[in-house]
Parts: sequence; structure tokens; C-alpha cells
Amino acid sequence: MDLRVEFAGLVLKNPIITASGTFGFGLEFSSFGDLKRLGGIVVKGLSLKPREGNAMPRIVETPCGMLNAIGIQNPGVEAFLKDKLPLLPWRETAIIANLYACSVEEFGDLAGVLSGEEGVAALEVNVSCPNVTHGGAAFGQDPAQITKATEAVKKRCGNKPVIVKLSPNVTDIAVCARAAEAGGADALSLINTLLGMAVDIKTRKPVLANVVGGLSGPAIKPVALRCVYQACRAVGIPVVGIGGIASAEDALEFITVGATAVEVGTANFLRPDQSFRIIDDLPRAMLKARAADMAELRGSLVLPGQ
Amino acid sequence: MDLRVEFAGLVLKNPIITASGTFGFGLEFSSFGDLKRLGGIVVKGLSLKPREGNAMPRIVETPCGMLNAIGIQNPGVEAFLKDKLPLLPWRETAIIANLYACSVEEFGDLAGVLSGEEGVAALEVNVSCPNVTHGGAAFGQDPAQITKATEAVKKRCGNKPVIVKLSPNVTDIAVCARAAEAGGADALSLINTLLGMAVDIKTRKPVLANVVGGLSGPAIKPVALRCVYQACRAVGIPVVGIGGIASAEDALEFITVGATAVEVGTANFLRPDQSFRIIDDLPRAMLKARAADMAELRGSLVLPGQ
Amino acid sequence: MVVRNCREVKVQSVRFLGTWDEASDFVELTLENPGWESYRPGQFAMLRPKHWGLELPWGRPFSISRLDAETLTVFFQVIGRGTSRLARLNPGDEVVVWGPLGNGFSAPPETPTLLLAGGMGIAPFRGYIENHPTPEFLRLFFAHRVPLANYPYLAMAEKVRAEAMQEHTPEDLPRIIERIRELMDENHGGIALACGPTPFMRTIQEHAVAGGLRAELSLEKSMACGVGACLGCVCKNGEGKHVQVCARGPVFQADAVQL
Amino acid sequence: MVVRNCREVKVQSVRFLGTWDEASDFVELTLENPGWESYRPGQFAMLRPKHWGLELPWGRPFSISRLDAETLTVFFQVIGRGTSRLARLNPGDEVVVWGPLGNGFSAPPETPTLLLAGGMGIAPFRGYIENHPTPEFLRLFFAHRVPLANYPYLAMAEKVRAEAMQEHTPEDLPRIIERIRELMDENHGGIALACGPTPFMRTIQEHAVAGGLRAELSLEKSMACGVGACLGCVCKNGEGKHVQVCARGPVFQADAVQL
Ligand SMILES: Cc1cc2nc3c(=O)[nH]c(=O)nc-3n(C[C@H](O)[C@H](O)[C@H](O)COP(=O)(O)OP(=O)(O)OC[C@H]3O[C@@H](n4cnc5c(N)ncnc54)[C@H](O)[C@@H]3O)c2cc1C
Ligand SMILES: Cc1cc2nc3c(=O)[nH]c(=O)nc-3n(C[C@H](O)[C@H](O)[C@H](O)COP(=O)(O)OP(=O)(O)OC[C@H]3O[C@@H](n4cnc5c(N)ncnc54)[C@H](O)[C@@H]3O)c2cc1C
Ligand SMILES: Cc1cc2nc3c(=O)[nH]c(=O)nc-3n(C[C@H](O)[C@H](O)[C@H](O)COP(=O)(O)O)c2cc1C
Ligand SMILES: Cc1cc2nc3c(=O)[nH]c(=O)nc-3n(C[C@H](O)[C@H](O)[C@H](O)COP(=O)(O)O)c2cc1C
Ligand code: FES
Ligand code: FES
Repeated sequence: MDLRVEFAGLVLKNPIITASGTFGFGLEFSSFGDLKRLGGIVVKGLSLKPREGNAMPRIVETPCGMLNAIGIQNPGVEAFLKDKLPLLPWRETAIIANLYACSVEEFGDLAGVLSGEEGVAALEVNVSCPNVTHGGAAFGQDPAQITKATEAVKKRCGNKPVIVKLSPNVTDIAVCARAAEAGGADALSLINTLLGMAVDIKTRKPVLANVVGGLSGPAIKPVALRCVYQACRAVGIPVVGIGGIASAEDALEFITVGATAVEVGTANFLRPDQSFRIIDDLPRAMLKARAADMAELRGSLVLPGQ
Repeated sequence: MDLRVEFAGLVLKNPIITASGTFGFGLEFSSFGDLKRLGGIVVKGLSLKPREGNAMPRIVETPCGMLNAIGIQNPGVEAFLKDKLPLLPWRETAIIANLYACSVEEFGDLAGVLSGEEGVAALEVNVSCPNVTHGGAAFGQDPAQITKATEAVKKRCGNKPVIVKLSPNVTDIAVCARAAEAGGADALSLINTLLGMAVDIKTRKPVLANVVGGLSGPAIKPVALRCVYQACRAVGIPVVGIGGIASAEDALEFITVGATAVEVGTANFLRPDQSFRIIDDLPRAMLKARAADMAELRGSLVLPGQ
Repeated sequence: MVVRNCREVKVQSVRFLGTWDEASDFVELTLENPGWESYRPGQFAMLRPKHWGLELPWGRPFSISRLDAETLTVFFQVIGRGTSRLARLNPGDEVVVWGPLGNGFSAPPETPTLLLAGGMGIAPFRGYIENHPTPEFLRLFFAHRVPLANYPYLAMAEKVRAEAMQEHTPEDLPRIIERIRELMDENHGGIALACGPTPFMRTIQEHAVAGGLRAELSLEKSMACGVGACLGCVCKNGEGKHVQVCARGPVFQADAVQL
Repeated sequence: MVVRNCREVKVQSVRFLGTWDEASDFVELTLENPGWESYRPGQFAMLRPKHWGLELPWGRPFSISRLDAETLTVFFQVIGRGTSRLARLNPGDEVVVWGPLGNGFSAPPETPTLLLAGGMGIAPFRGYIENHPTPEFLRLFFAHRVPLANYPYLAMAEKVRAEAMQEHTPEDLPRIIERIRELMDENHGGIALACGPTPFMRTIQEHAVAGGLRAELSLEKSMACGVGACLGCVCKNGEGKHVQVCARGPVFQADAVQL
């Protein structure tokens, strides 16, 4: 069965991409499956300078999900290009850089650094980090900032496709989707995490040192699917669905409402080969949906009365 | 152990209230526990006229949660007052009416009908129903409408305390909380459901006839707790915490971040006596939190660095 | 056999005792009797194993298939997440049960009564036959897809006049429908009770309404609470009003419900 | 005993074989060996029963307590949602295992080696002792709260020089700390390996750093991935940089980590 998908100039073997922050730099998983089999890999969020991230504790398990407040710990974009990218199978699999910045200018600078890198297939612009108040949150929730950040990245990215990753913590996701499209985004990806919190009643302290964190995992799948559905109706550019995807069926739900590809995040923690297993299982799920290929399934949602 | 809580002129035996739409009119549960033991009962959403609600299917189970699109099916406020209220132990337990309307005027009218009813302890104003586009959604997401609806209810409610129930589907819950406070709300309750969706890939149809529905249950607890935390910091009026509460520990997490009482919703489906079991379990959980009474625990969250 | 009124319904935690055939997808699951003295066949129970945690927040509704002094039996097919976990219980595991729920079938004595079962719809009739005051007036018709050995049919056929038809191919369907209509016509003056998939029930409803025959239909909807509170399981009654299948049904007069 | 490099780590689904004492909260859990030929004591495994579904999305990390040709054993205490479910596995249940993970303790031959175990921190030393090339150079000190019979201590004490001290009341603590310091001083020139609760480790770290003694500490943090990808389990290294406990540890040189 042909599982290929094409969008924004990318050709992926299948629609399964690993989500930023949940698959490291890919190399951590090379003993659990052949990285070349993945549709793509979005690496951990990259900033201009190295970042140590937030204080510990940074993660907590919640019913069917988890909260994280990693705070974009990363070695910086230069170290990624020097130490990690050369080890990745970038000729065979789309390696997508995830850009984290706290200002429009920094986003532009990051795009400039990555624009000439042969091994980078596309840029994913994280305008939605809920963990860090300075910059991240403001960006993701303000349509004007989304447009500006997108424009800044588009101006400096060379010929790399630009995917803007949206936060769900907004009143109207369609407005944010259109804001990114207006800025020239080649595609959207969504959702990033929902802002959440947990308290340890024994100590009466927030479990996360950062107090609040991002909720991800199967718990949020219904919210993610709704957001992707709304975004797909709001814009003309391709959409990558993210949020709680743990099985091939889950992936196909997102494609049915209009996503072109999907990213698997928290499910990589169920077992480290989960993304590979989802790919293995795609043909079976496609038969269940009686879908000939991905293009036929995409956006084929049958609304009541149709 | 003294579990009493007082707020907005109400005195409750304990902080456990059953949430609207998940406990019917209370009577459905009278064989599973003594209704008089509950802190309070919020009845199913009431509208001026009877409503048939949405088409079927209306509910779907999701990981650690559920989606519903009941569409406020109810016999109308008059039928409630005539047929249900007299059967409830309203002298011993706070019976709280949940008001659903599609305009500011209707909210005022509903308050007018209920204002003189001895058996009604308080009014909960549902400005957040995500299921119905006409009216509900607009109200819950627009701070100006929240203020107006609150004012309209306050003007006509006689001496009944008014609790405004907020939707979490907004960019900034603090803004909505302050909007309700500005309208004269005596208390807030939150959260209502998160807007979500599910698709059956076999039929390629949305599982819910209404396409989208409200996500509730343990899955959303982290989001609810964060919203309650933010609302408690934003306003001076008491806050009732709602969202995913399934145990006494969960209830105490909400009280620790500042809630005065809580409502138990989807957990009533785990088993029909769950709210009674949570009350039974409160003293043990209070010991775990080393809390002397509810007032001492309320808002005692210890932030990092404190 | 008394109709239990709602106030007597209790939640109990009981032990799982075993299943009839561990390898099959058709599971006869036996629990300790939760202390119920009687029930009305057609009533159902909500089951939720204690160790389910939170992933599946709802109980699962099943027709009460048998009740005796010691045991409660339900008969189900593994179709999804809940039933596959129920089929893997270990002896001694605790199951939370609430019931008996709903209204149940009529059981008029000395009245020709036609039991129309489609597939898993056979479950409630097991106890119906065992508890009927005049079983000699009963007649069972069973339409099924998988082999008869998967169902408790044979034990039932020993007690009442019974016949079964298997749907091997879609072409068998018209013959089955024809036979149902014949039997309903023959049963004129009596009552027909039906439980099965929606198309099966629709056939029966149409024929009953058209012919003015007395019939009762047992409905299935996804259920969250099982006690009439959530309004998630409604169907339309004769006047087009939404009523809860769990509390006002699951059994409806054929002319008083829209399928 | 070779250090497995990361590329050899596999996810395997293996069968649960049994536990040592079904009624206890201290569980020695034995699984089929997932096909591992060797491991380095101090390394750990992530365990996730296949039937867990989605409620608990993370595996649970446990020190490898023993490994032989047929079996993999971990030793844990029931403390929360995951461990209580692990303690209730049924024989034949499948468990997904990934490992061996992390770096493990040094095992220099013919070197006086002091094993300092606090509570459940005894788990990795079981296999350490069994696999050491020169066990006569090992000495075990075990600080514990609950009775000794709950731990695999006695089996270990048969093989190496060992002593145990129980903390009955908080007043016992200074004596225990004193004894640890004495033993560490006596072991000067050798190496101390420690695993236990944070205050226990802090005592050892302080004494090692102050005295310039060679020591290794095995850390515990909540883990999601176990393979260095999520950055949820970090500690600060000597330079104050965040490093993953799962991938760069769990064993750290005492002077190269902040507790
Ligand atoms: C009153 C009543 C009596 C029933 N009696 C029987 C019986 O005796 N034997 C039997 O095999 N089945 C019976 N059913 C159907 C049975 O409840 C479902 O097959 C079962 O709930 C499926 O659960 P699942 O988790 O395996 O399926 P999933 O598809 O994983 O379940 C997802 C959700 O959908 C609901 N659901 C799925 N299919 C059905 C269905 N056909 N009817 C109602 N809800 C459904 C489930 O309850 C669950 O909430 C009855 C249903 C009702 C309402
Ligand atoms: C490398 C390593 C080796 C370990 N070896 C052992 C061992 O041999 N024996 C043993 O009894 N325990 C060991 N632990 C601790 C063990 O992993 C936890 O006790 C266990 O995960 C608790 O899970 P739970 O679901 O029962 O607890 P819950 O509190 O319900 O778990 C909630 C979450 O917190 C995490 N968590 C809670 N307590 C701890 C803890 N102390 N350390 C790390 N994460 C925690 C859990 O993994 C889970 O993700 C080890 C931990 C690590 C990191
Ligand atoms: C531990 C962790 C770290 C993450 N780090 C990033 C990040 O660096 N950049 C980013 O855009 N998203 C990050 N995310 C968000 C995920 O990429 C994804 O959008 C989100 O988790 C929802 O998908 P899921 O439910 O499949 O996990 C992170 C998520 C987790 C759980
Ligand atoms: C089936 C169902 C029906 C509901 N009906 C109403 C309603 O009529 N009015 C209202 O304000 N909230 C209604 N809610 C929302 C709940 O009262 C509650 O705010 C929400 O479910 C979150 O709490 P929970 O996670 O504990 O269920 C309904 C929820 C469910 C699940
Ligand atoms: S299942 Fe809740 S009303 Fe019927
Ligand atoms: S547990 Fe994920 S990095 Fe260590």
C-alpha cells in the first residue's frame, strides 16, 4: 500500500512524523527501529543559544497523559548542526528543525542559520510554548505576533518550507491558523500542549517547579482533533495533526478531518518503538477505513446530512 | 472532622457538589446514597422552554474522559419547579439551579422565575455551553457578554447567590473571571467542558451527531486545575472548582489552589455512588494533606521559593 | 418475578467467578449474585471491574441473562475495549455492578409469546424462558451469523419450541425476514418480544405496526450512567420526544418508539 | 559483564513468571529474560505491562536486580499506581521491557568496594555481588526501615561481608550516618557505591567529597522515556548543566553531580 504523502514541497514515505521534544534528536531511538522508515523527525526545540531549561521536577504523569515543563533545554542550533544532524539519515528521512525563540528577530536569525543546511528538510516554528512566559506564551496566543514571526522566518529561510506550530490555548484556533497563513506559512502543525497543572496535596506544592506545564498524550486527543478540523476549514495550506496520537487509527482520524500528515509525541513513551509500530499498522487501519491512499482519505470526513 | 464550607451566603455540609448534567435531577441517585449527605446538587441545565437537545449519538467515551453533546435537553424551568424540586431534600442540601439561555434577556427571565423559589439555594449561570453554537458559545467566550448576562441575572434573582460558570475554551480565563466579577457574580464555578471531537474511521463520520462536543473527566483535570488556580488569583470572589475530579485527593488539589468547594461530574459515571464515596474519603485525604479544616487548606498552595 | 422499583437498585462489588469458554469471543460471564432477590427479564446491569482505573470511565450495560440465588450471568460478545477486558478477568477479581436497571419485558401468563432474538439479542431470553410462569406458551426464533454453538441456544431449545436460522450470505436475509413475518402473523393475538440489531428490530417494528400486532422491542444505545441522569442514551418516543433508553426502556412498545 | 552500548538496547515483550511473596508490598518480580546476554549492575530496565492501556502512559524504571540465562528479576516496593498494578500481574501476562539502560556501577577487580544500600537501594547490588570478578573484596552496608526479611539481604550476606542497621526511630539516624562515615574511611583507597534515598546519598556524597574518597551514586528521578529523549529526568552535573539521569546516569561520580 502506498502510504506516501506530499506537502509544502516535502515528500514523506508515510504520514508518521515524530513530534518535537518527544523523540530527542532521533538518535536516542536508533536501536528501536530504522529511523529511515519514519515519515519524518522533528527534533527537539532549538534556540540560538544553548538553554538549560527549567528547574526540576519537569514532568508528571496524569490520567492518560502527562504534563511537561522542560523549558526547551537544548544545546543551541549550532551544536545541533555540528554534532547531531550529520549522524541522522537526512537523505532518506525528512529532518525537521523546531525553532524556539522569544522574539521575532530571533526567529529570523534562527531561520537564517538553518536556511543553507542541506540536511534540514523544513522548519517548524514553535510559536506556542506554554512553559515559558517570556516570549513563548505571548507569541502563541497573539495572532499579530504569529503573522510577524512567520514573516520573519519566511524572509530568511531560503527555500525551506515553513511549518507554523500553533498553540491550542486560544479562544479561536481558526484566527491563529489564518494569521500564520497570512504570514506566508507553507503549512501548519497543531496542537502543541494544553496549559495545565498538578498539585501534590501532601506537600501542598505544585508538582512542577515551573508551577504550570503543558498537557499532552491521549487525554488531549479529542481537543487536538477538533482544533485540526477547525484549522483545516480555516486555511488553504496543508495541516499536520498533533495531539494524543497513539495508534494508526488515531492518525487516520486526523487525516480524515483534513490533516496531510501527523506527529506522534507522548506515545513514544508508551514504548520507544511505538512510532515504528504505528507505521507497521497503517496498512491495516487503511483497510479498516476502506481508503485507497492517503490523498483519498484526507479531508473525506462525512458530515451529518451529507 | 468538620468538613463544612461557607461561601456566597451558602453553608454546605462538605465541599462536594454534584455537577450539572451528570447527576440528573438528583432523584436518579437516591438509591445509591443519601442525597442529604451531599454538599449540594447542581441540577441539569434549565431553560425557559423545554428543550429536546441534540440528535443522537450524543456521547462517546475517550481516553480517561468522554465527549458529550446533549444540547441541554431539559423539561424547562417550570416543570423542574413543579415536578422535581418538591421531591428533593432542599431543606437539608443546597439545590442549585443551572441556568441555560441563549440571550441576556432570557437569562434575566430565568432568574426571575427562580428568584422566589424557597427550594433553590443558588443560581449557577451557564455561560459556557460549547455544544450549541447559537448563544452558548458566544456567551462563554466573550467577556462583555459574560458581564451582561451576570448583571441580568443579578438584577432579577432576588436574594439568591449567583455563581457564574466559565468555559475553559478561551485565551485568558482570568479575563473571563474578572468579567463575571464585574457583573456582580457572588462566586464563580469552572471549568465547563473543553471543546473536542471524535471520528469513526470506519464510517468516516464524526461520532457525535453534533460533530463537536464537550470533553470532561479525569483527562481534563490538569487543565481545570490550572484554570481554577488562575481564576482564584484573578478575582476576590469564591471559586468552585470543576473538572475531572474523581477522588477526595483530586478535590483537595482544587481547594489547595484556592477553590472553596468543588463539583463532581463525569466521575459519577464511574459508579453511581462515587460522589458519596468521595465524601466518605474526605477525612482520610484531609489527614494526608495535614489539614485541620477546609478553610485552612483553601488557597494554601506553597509556590516555589516560598 | 417482581419489577424492582428504582429505589431498590444498589451498587455492589462482587467477585468474578468464571466464564464458560475462555478462548471464545462469546463470553458467558458469571459473577456472584449481588444480593438481588429477583429481576424482570429484559432488565440489564451495568458492570465495571474495580481495577479498571480511569481509562474507561463508563460501566458497560449487559442484559441480565440469568439470575439464581448464587450467581448473576451475562452473555456478551467481545467487540471493543471494555468487553475485551471483561473477557480477561481473573477469578476473584472484583466487579462493581449496579442494577437491575430498566423496565424489562412483559410476561403475561398463558399468552402466546414469540421471542425474536437476533445474535447477542438472545441474552435476555435465557432468563425469560427460565422464569416464565407458562413456558409452554413461548416460542423462540433465533437469527444468527456465527455457528449456533457460540450461543446458549441449545439449552433454551430444550425448554421451549425453538427454531434458528443462520445468515451465511446476504441472500439469506430475505428468507429470515419472511420467516419472522410468518411467525408474527401466526402469533396473532399474542405478543412478540424482540432483541437484536437495529435492522432486525426495524423489520419487526414495521410488521407489528403495519399489522396491528402487539410487540415489545429492547433497544441498545451507548450508556454512561445507566440510571437516566446523563441523557446520553435517548431514543425518540412515539411523540418524537427524547426519552432515556436506560430508564424508560430498554424495552419499548413497538408503536411507541422510533428506531 | 560488558557495557552494552545504546544500539543494542531492544524493546521486547516477555512473560511475567511470578513474584516471591504475593502478599507483600516488597515485590521480587521475575520475567523471562528478554534475550539479553549480559548487563552491567546499576543499569536499569523500563517495564510496562502490555495490558496497561493508556491511563499510565509511562513505563516504570527499575534497577536490574538479577539476570540469568532464563530470567530477569527486579525488586521493588509498591508505592503508587504503577507498582501496585505491577504487583498484581498474573503469570503469563506480557510485559514490555526496554533495556538494559544507563551506565551502571564500576566493578574494578581486586579493589576494596563498599556497597552502601538504603532501603530499596539494595536492588542493584544483588546482581552486582553475583557478577563481581572478585567478590571477596566487597563489603555491604544496608540501612533499612522495615524488617530485614522484606529484602533479599540475607542471600547477599551469605556471599559478602555484610552488616545491616535498622532505623526504628529518627534517633537511630545519627548512628547510621556515623557508621557510614566510618566504613567509608576504612575503605579509603577503594571505592564506595551507593544507592538509596536522597538524604542517604547526600550523606555519602558530602563525606566522599570532603574526604576525597572515590564514590559512585545511583540516582532516581521520574522518567518518561528512559532513553535520554524527553529531558524529564535531569540532574545537574558538576558544572551545573542539566544532564539526563537515564542516559548519562543513573550512576554518577560523587563529585560530578548535584543532589
Ligand atoms: C441495555 C443494553 C443491554 C445490552 N446487553 C448486551 C448483552 O446482553 N450482550 C452483549 O453482547 N451486548 C449487550 N449490549 C451491548 C454492550 O453493552 C456493548 O457491546 C458493550 O458496551 C461494548 O463495549 P466495548 O467497550 O467492548 O466496546 P467499545 O466499542 O470499545 O465501546 C465504546 C463505547 O461504546 C459503547 N457501545 C459500543 N457498542 C455498543 C452497543 N452495541 N450497544 C451499546 N453501547 C455500545 C460502549 O458501551 C462503550 O461505552 C447491551 C447494551 C445495552 C444498552
Ligand atoms: C533508574 C531507576 C531505578 C530504580 N530502581 C528501583 C528499584 O530497583 N526498586 C524500586 O522499588 N524502585 C526503583 N526505582 C523507583 C521506581 O521507579 C518508582 O518507585 C516507581 O516508578 C513508582 O511508580 P508508581 O507508579 O508506583 O508510583 P507513582 O507515584 O504512582 O508514580 C507516578 C510517577 O512518578 C514516578 N515516580 C514516583 N516515585 C518515583 C521514584 N522514587 N523514582 C523515580 N520515579 C518515581 C513514577 O515512575 C511515575 O512516573 C527506580 C527509579 C529509577 C529512576
Ligand atoms: C516532554 C515534551 C517535550 C516537548 N518539547 C517540545 C519542543 O521542544 N518544541 C515543540 O514545539 N513542542 C514540544 N512538545 C510538544 C509536542 O511536540 C506535541 O506538540 C505535544 O506533546 C502534543 O502531542 P502528543 O499529545 O502526541 O504528545 C513537547 C512535548 C513533550 C511531552
Ligand atoms: C453528560 C454531561 C452533561 C452536562 N450538562 C451540563 C449542563 O446541562 N449544564 C452545565 O453547566 N454543565 C453541564 N456539563 C458540564 C459539567 O457540569 C462539568 O462542568 C464538566 O463535565 C467538567 O467536569 P467533570 O470533568 O467532572 O465532568 C455536562 C457534562 C456532561 C458530561
Ligand atoms: S445512560 Fe445516562 S441517561 Fe441513560
Ligand atoms: S527519562 Fe526521558 S530523558 Fe531521561
